[in-house]
Amino acid sequence: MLDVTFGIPLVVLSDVGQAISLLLIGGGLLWIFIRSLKAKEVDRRVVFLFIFFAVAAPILFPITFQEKATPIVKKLFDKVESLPAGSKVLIAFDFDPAMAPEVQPMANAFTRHCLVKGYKVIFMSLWATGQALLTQTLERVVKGEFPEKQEGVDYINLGYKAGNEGVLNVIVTNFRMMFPTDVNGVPLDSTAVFDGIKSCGDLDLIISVGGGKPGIKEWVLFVGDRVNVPMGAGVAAVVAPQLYPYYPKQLLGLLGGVKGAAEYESELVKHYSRFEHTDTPGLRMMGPQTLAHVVIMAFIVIGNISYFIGRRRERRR
Amino acid sequence: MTDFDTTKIASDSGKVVVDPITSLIASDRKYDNGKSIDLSWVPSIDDRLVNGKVIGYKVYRIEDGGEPLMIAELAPGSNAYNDQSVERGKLYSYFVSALSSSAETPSTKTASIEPQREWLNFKLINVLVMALVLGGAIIYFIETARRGKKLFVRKIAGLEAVDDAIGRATEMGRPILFIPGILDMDDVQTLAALTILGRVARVIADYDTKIFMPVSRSLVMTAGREIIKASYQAAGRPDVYSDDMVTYITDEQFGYVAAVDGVMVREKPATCFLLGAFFAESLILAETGNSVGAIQIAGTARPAQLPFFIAACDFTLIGEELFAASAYLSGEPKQMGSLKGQDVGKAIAMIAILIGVLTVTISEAWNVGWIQSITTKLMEIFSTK
Amino acid sequence: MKRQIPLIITFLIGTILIFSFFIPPMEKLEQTSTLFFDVIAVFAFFLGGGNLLRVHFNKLRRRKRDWGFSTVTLIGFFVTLAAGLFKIANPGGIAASPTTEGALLQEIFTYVLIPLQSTMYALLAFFVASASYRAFRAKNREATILLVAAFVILLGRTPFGMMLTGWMPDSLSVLQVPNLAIWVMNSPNLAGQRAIMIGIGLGVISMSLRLILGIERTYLGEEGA
Amino acid sequence: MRRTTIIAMAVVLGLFILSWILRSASYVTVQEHYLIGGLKVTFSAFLTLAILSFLYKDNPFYKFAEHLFVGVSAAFWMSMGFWTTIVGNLVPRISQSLSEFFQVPYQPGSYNFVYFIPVILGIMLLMRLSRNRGWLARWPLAFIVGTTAGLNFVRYLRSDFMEQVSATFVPLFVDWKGVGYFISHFSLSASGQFVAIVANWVIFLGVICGIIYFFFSKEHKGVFGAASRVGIWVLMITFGASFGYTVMGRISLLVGRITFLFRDWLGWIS
Repeated sequence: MLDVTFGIPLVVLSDVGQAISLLLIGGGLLWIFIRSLKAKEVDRRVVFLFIFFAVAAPILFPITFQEKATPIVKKLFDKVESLPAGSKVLIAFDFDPAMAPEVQPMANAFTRHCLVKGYKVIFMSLWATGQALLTQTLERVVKGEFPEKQEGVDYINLGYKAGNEGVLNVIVTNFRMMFPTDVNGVPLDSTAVFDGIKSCGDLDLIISVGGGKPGIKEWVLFVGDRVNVPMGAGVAAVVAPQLYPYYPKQLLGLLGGVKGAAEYESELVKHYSRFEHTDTPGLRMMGPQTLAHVVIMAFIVIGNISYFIGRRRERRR
Repeated sequence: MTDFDTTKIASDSGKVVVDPITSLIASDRKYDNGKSIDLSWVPSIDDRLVNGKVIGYKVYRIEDGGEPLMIAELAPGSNAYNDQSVERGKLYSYFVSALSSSAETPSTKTASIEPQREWLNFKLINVLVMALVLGGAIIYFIETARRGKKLFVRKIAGLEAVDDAIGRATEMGRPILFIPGILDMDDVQTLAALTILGRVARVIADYDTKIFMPVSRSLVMTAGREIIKASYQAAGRPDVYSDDMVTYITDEQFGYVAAVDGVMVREKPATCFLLGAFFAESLILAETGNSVGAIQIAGTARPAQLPFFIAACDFTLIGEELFAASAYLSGEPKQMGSLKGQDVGKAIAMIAILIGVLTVTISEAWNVGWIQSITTKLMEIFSTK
Repeated sequence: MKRQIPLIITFLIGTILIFSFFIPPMEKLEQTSTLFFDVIAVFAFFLGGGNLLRVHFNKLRRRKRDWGFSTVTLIGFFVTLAAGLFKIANPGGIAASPTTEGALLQEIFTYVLIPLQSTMYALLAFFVASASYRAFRAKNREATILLVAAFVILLGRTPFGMMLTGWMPDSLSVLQVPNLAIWVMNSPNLAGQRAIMIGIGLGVISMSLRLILGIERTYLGEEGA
Repeated sequence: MRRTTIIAMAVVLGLFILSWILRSASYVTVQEHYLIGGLKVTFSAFLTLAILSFLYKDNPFYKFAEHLFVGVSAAFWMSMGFWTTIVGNLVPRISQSLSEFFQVPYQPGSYNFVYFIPVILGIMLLMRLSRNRGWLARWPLAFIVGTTAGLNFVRYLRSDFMEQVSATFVPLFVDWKGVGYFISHFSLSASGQFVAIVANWVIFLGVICGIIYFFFSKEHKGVFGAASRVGIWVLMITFGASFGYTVMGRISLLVGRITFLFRDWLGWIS
């Protein structure tokens, strides 16, 4: 894609586009609000146009909102932030391509955070289809953004193992029995990452990213509850409510859906200037979501105003 | 057959030898079709979380005195296994060996056992009892009603509106659209919708209003045609009925919706019935129907779609009301009796919840033994896992 | 005879299946009957296809309104049917899945059905908005409760929820909108869902019983007895 | 009027042909001809816009998309049903030679003759197409209704009734350590004791009142009426909450479609 359109730098064009679209949406809502004060209803097509615009504009000119992390996200972020350098963190990619748009941004954000803090990261997956997505993250995030990090020294990819919770049941006492080598066939004993790690109990933090079974619940039941290792998680929005009961005792924190990803990303950008220009898909997807939610809420309010004014007028008559 | 030579493995020096598992018991899985055997044992004393030497277990099976066959590898800490690959009429015995990093220690063999099948699943006896209680209550009240006892049934808002809605369509000279959900005859909601169709079609035939029923399953089409035809016959005007009143569109969810939306904006029905099993299309249909100014009576038992109907339709039958509707509309004593029977179920549920919550609360806060046993009993009655 | 036999069939099948649930040796019956249904459903597809053809050929012949579009339906139908039944351009031949990558049926699926399906589905975003504007009005107490609950959840899903209430200390954190949203989902929402489910369970039980006993027989085109 | 419609349609079609040419020009792939690739994407975009145009009003483009959708999807499901069920499940059980023809593994069994039952019922169903044998279609209907009723009776009893009842046995005092502890540790923290206790009270009373709302055979008056009113309030919170919760998913669908238009078709974003 060109950096310049009609001689105008794209950054400027994007800012102008954002400004214009926000003005249009804001002005339009104001117009409808004034109409509603006169108890006039707007045509549903106008409503349609608004929602289309509220979704399309932030896709064309990415608008990001300042996300303030909710406690449930902030606690996990702070935990990752506060570990000493060289800590050992396991990140599990327990999801498939269908769930990936929602949860992979979280996995990437966790990965960035751990690598920038200089932790030793262990990647693995309980889902056969998760391994390909894990490879994507390794190529783009780990190798692409942190070329100085060495496989085996700073991070290791254990890949996928069949057996669902059975895998967890083994690694909770012994990693090497389930994973004699990493995904490339390198024995764990010869890697620096696994120096001093025998079982999950030797880790400093476990983060599971997923949304199905096996997933976070299995990690909590089979690992988190058995050995005393702090756990965090990122999950698809649909299953998030079922996992809230584990917070804050069994899960330090939880990222739910696109919004959770966006909150974590915004914390990351706030703390580390090096991520200012990295892609933040969570925040990016929150743009259309937030604008659309705002427009819908505005419509609820406006609809009620015109309803009440209309009713009062009728009463007067 | 050859036994595993335990002595040999054990005597090999330099190997880590662990203690065998003990108390291995093989027992037939109760209340099944004779297809599974349960094993349980006490893990090796070397199987510990800290400094444990056992790295896993292997389960071996001997079928009709033949060669041992390894059937499962288990993680350390395991103390049970369920073998589901057995057949009736054969004898099986088992042994389990504990694995160290370099050696394998087998246990003693179990006695031979043949999987048995049972004729009644006693684990589900509570479901059976509950089925008999509820079924009995329903049948009892149907019988009571049949003997002429008058039974009270409360108003159901959406159904009070049915006659008005049909009358309105007649006055306006516009058709009535009946959408029985998008699932097939194998869903009870579709059947409930069709029984309501039976009553609605009767009124429509009397009023001489046009009805159109696009469906997404051809079995539903077949049933819909039978029902409407019978209604017109009962109203004494079989000549007015035509098969075109009920049309199959397509099985594809959104293809069906696209076509029904088209029908709505082109035919501008005065009344839409949206009754049955609906998914994401609920709101698309309801909003389009609303935009052409139709009165809409909706009903579904799918909790996820109820909010959309409640928001966008004039009347909504919530959950159970959909099933009660046909009884209510018919006003027949037998049907009313079944509603009364349902209420017995609700009373049982409420009493059980009341007692359950009380005893759970008391035993959670103050730990009283006999109250705890009530909780356990109640859980046994209502829990089916 | 025409009316009795169907009722007997319903009664017999229904009772047998209820009992098979409790009797282990009958456990295969449930799977078998599901397979039976699947097979009948395929015949139903053919019945549906036959009816579809009849409707659209009728439209064409009688030059009814929009008859021209019926040709679109018919062409789409025959092309897809041929592509599917004869596995046209399927790289794997007769043994391969009908939707193997590269097969004509798969191409039709990707470039015709998917855009149609997902756009139809996406219309929901628009209708959610119009329903919010039109229908979420505080007309009475019930409607107001619905509206407030929806508003809290909506607000909790945007950054503004946290911006407005994030200042609250931990000792009041349940009042922070995102937490409140979670609480509403987990507590009153759960209670409502459960009450609906218990009701539905009983409704289905009694409906099934009426069908099996032949009290409810409208589906056969008869007034209830 | 008629003329303007035709002109408008021609203009739209012209634009799409233009877009096809432009799209093809920028189409890079080795697997297929660039004109075909361009056509596929342009046609998808055309169908997308045709459906969206329904939001404005009914129009010939929507009618085209709708009619195409109906024809294609009906045939699609027919062929999928044929291959997965008839060839996949039925043929291997009833005929060896057909199994060989379709290259599916034959599964002989002594009770396989029962699989002719659904075939016979299916043929009876097709009798619906005939004028005077139509009543035979009631047999398969009766069979399916019987199956549905039988299977659902126990299934719903178990999971929608009994399991839901036992899941409601919640303690009304969570982590109870006495009144003193409760008061001294009182807080409105989201993870605090008080909030958890209120949650359980709401679940308990909400379920009871909700059930009372569904009571049909007793007039909703007095205490019973009050409880039933609370019940409908709880249901309304449920509906409001599910509505609000679903919005995010619905918007995502639109994001997906608009991204397709902007990225795959127009190439405006990368």
